[in-house]
Amino acid sequence: MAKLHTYDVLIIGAGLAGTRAAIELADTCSVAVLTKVFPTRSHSTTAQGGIAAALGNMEPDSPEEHMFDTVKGSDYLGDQNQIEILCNNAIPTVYELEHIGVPFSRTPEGRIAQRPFGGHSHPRACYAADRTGHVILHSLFEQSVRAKVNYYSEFFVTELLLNGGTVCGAVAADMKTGELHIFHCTAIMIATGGGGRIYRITSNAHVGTGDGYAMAFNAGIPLQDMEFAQFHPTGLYPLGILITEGVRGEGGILINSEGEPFMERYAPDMKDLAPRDIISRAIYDEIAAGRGINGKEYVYLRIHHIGREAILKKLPEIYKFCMTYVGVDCTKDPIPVMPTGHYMMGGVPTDTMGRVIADENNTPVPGLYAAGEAACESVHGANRLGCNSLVDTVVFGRRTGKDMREYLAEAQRPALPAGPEKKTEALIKKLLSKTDGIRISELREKMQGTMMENCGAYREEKRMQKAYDEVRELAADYDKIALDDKTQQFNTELQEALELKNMLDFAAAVAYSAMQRKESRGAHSRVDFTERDDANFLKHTLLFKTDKEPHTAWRDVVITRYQPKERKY
Amino acid sequence: MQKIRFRIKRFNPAKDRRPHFEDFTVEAEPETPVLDCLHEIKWHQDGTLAFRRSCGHAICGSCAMTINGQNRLACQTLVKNVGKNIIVEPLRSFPLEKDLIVNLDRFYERFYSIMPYFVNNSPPPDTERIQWPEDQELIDEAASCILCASCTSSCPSFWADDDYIGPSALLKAYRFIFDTRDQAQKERLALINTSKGPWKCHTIFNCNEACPKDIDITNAIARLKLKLNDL
Amino acid sequence: MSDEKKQEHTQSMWVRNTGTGGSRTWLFQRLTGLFIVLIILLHFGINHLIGTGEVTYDVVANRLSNPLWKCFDMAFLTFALYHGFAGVWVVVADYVQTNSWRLAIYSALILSGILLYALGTITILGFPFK
Amino acid sequence: MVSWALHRLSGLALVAYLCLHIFVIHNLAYGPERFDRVMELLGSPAFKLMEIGLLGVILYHAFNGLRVIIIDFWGGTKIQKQLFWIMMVIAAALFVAGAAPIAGHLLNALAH
Repeated sequence: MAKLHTYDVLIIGAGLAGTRAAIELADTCSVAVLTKVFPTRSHSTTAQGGIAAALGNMEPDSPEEHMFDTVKGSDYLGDQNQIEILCNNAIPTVYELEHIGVPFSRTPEGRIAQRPFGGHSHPRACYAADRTGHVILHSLFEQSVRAKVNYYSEFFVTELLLNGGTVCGAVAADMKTGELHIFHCTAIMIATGGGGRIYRITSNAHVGTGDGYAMAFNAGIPLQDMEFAQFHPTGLYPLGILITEGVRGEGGILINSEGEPFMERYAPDMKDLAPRDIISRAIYDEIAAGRGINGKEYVYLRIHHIGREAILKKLPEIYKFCMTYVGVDCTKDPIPVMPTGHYMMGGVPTDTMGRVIADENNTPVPGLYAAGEAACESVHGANRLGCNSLVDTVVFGRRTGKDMREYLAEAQRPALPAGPEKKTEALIKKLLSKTDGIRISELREKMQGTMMENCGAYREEKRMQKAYDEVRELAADYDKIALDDKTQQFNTELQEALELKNMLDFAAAVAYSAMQRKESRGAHSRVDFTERDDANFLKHTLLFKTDKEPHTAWRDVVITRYQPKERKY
Repeated sequence: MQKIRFRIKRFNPAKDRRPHFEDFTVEAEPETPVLDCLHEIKWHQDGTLAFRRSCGHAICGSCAMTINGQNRLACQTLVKNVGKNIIVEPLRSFPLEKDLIVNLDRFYERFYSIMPYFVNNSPPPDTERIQWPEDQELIDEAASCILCASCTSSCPSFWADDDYIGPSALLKAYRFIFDTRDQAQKERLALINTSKGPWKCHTIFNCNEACPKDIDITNAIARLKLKLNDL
Repeated sequence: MSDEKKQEHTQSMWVRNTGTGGSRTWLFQRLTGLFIVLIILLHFGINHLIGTGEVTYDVVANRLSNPLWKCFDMAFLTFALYHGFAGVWVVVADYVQTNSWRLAIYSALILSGILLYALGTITILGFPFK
Repeated sequence: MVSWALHRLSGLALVAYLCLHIFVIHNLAYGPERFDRVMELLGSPAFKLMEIGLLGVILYHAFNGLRVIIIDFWGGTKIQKQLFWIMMVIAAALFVAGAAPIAGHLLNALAH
């Protein structure tokens, strides 16, 4: 019999968005934060370069310029009302983070230091060396300890529970004991982060398996703009570990095998600080043209000209990565880099207060919220600018918390459906009972391979179809997997199996959404439709799960201030 | 590619009464991280192998374990750093849960015990609080701690007495006590000034040698000792 | 925390709260250490480099009849005994985690410390013995 | 860690020696004959050899202790290993200087 817990609010995920919302709620209602890893192990901690806010500490800057840069960066697909909220709230949010102790690097005047970042017209990335996400997550986690937030660490949520379209709880497995727990609650926040692990080469943590996407999708919630998967231009070759854009922010230059700083050709104005989609494609183009280093699939990132001292002070982690993983002393030699799967712009669609919406008419799902990479408030549109995601998580994490509090004042806790844990119980029982079958790694590797080859940075119809078909086949093969580990305590193999199921579910959604969008926009770049098509596709894709093919609907883009224009850098 | 021999300490609470070693062979490049080798074993040889991991590049602090006798992050340790015969064990001095997973409750309790959060109750200014770069640098290194527990697990004082607050939590205390913006210095100093506090640090340096982020933990504890003596 | 654990917790409170003593103990250990190094170098230098290294009743008697030497030796005795016993105290605090054992050892330490100090003091200050 | 372990062990040995030393010197209270008899015993080659050992233990404990004090008060954690060897070189020099006369006495005593 599963254990029952009752709370006002359930937050799934303890990264920046979840933790921030938890702090907002802790003093007024009962909150449980469920996380499959200890909170500080969340993927937010890996963010390196900075958090965007137009503080203007280095040169004059304004939220309006931040907004314009973000709209342009999103290839005009971002909802401008949301982007305005983001950019206006960015400044108080960063100050608030500073007030709760985040140890930002400082200017000689003692203010928060800022560095240039891709697609931003001013130095806007507030940073703490190259571990910005790490210090912010730790500071927020520490404040949540102060606020006495209840954490359920190493709990894996398998299912959202809805009662007549209203949220009422979730089922989770305690990985330590293998027991199932039912959480009965009034409101739920999905803050599970992204799912870059569907790609073979990714900067994402092993935990980045898009559990939230699958959870919502399977509960009948649509996924929005899933076709937009960002590839970060500078992953360390060959592992894909992220080399922050901050390297280029501090003056780093990309060069090809001929020693040419090639970004001058692709983005004459912003060069190496152009948005990520453009640079990633440029690197792929250089490699395709045979100008990869030694004919291989990487280019060089040169940083040694800014001097050893500056590198050690501002980019200490990067220096260490390069030394550890590829034996390159980046104070002397160039760093080998290649694009790496990085960020899902799409996700669970939400409105301005983080409420999850159920359809193209913006009807909210009562009690369901989402924020961070798991959500698609659509501040990033078709392409996210660097250091906008950190600010996104904290701004919308807080707004979500605020709105949940208001929701709780009026909402009733709906009854749980009968036998809520049965489905999960049956799934786990089936997984544990099979003795002969294929390994999970086999399916996972095939999925990661096909997604990388056929649904990566450059796309075309038949390859996407191939990716979709293959993922669907793999999903059908899921029934054939057998686990070595049949025990209850810390069955990490079982957890991987559940994660694989989630990934297969939403990887198909990524490929399917991508096929629907017959244009090139932002990170979604098609060789068969090379132009942006505002007449037909200036709108968000909404994908619904059905018994057969997913159902696609379209949602209007909110345009308030900036009309779409050609995107040049 | 070369053959790497792994001896891994195994313990399954559902089956075993005590831990034992099991051998595996993995094909790996010299540059392959040990974590990837463990994945190779888990994914292709024996799915029952249990260990924690998350980010894969030395910032989340999940995969701290004892590799060839030293506490390291599996993701940051390459095969060429540790040779062709690799012995992997769970972190010592914490209760064993399963294989390479240990129970870190004790470790986190110590962390919670030192008021591990920033306190400044005076009304904040409209912008940031001013902090000079040299003041920020005082805590910069300490703030890069990833709570991997390598240091605490390597400390002989902690081996002997796990009531000891331990290097990790003391480093966290240092991070706040030496933050020029924090106002709870006195309370925090009082919390650590017990017989289980920094006086249990005997300048052994195991923590510094174990720290995967190269943090000078011993120095932080020494500064705390001086501070507690008003020196 | 379970009741059983709570009980265990209170039981070990004494163990928790006695031990390395705190900031002053730490500081004194370092200061006395420094003094002892100086004294011991002097002691060694005088006995073995300047002196013949032979220790006979006459040599010692000659020295201990000098009040300055008496002071020197008293300082040596005090610092060395303190430093040594404080050191043992810390070692015990590290390795002995049961109440009864710790109580016994600490009592023994205090007792033998006082005895030794008395004995040493009698030797130095009581000389010449009449 | 080795430096610390040796420091502890040498410290414990020195406490034991100190206790013994206080007892032995207390023989002064029993008059010259008894004291000199005890001292003669302690002047035997075996004890002289032990005295050289004692000197080594004292010097190790003293100079590693000084290293700890330097680290505690003035930093130097980053060069603690170098500091250890510097201290050991000084201790070794003093050991030679201190052990030579004792060894000399010892050889003299053995020659006679």
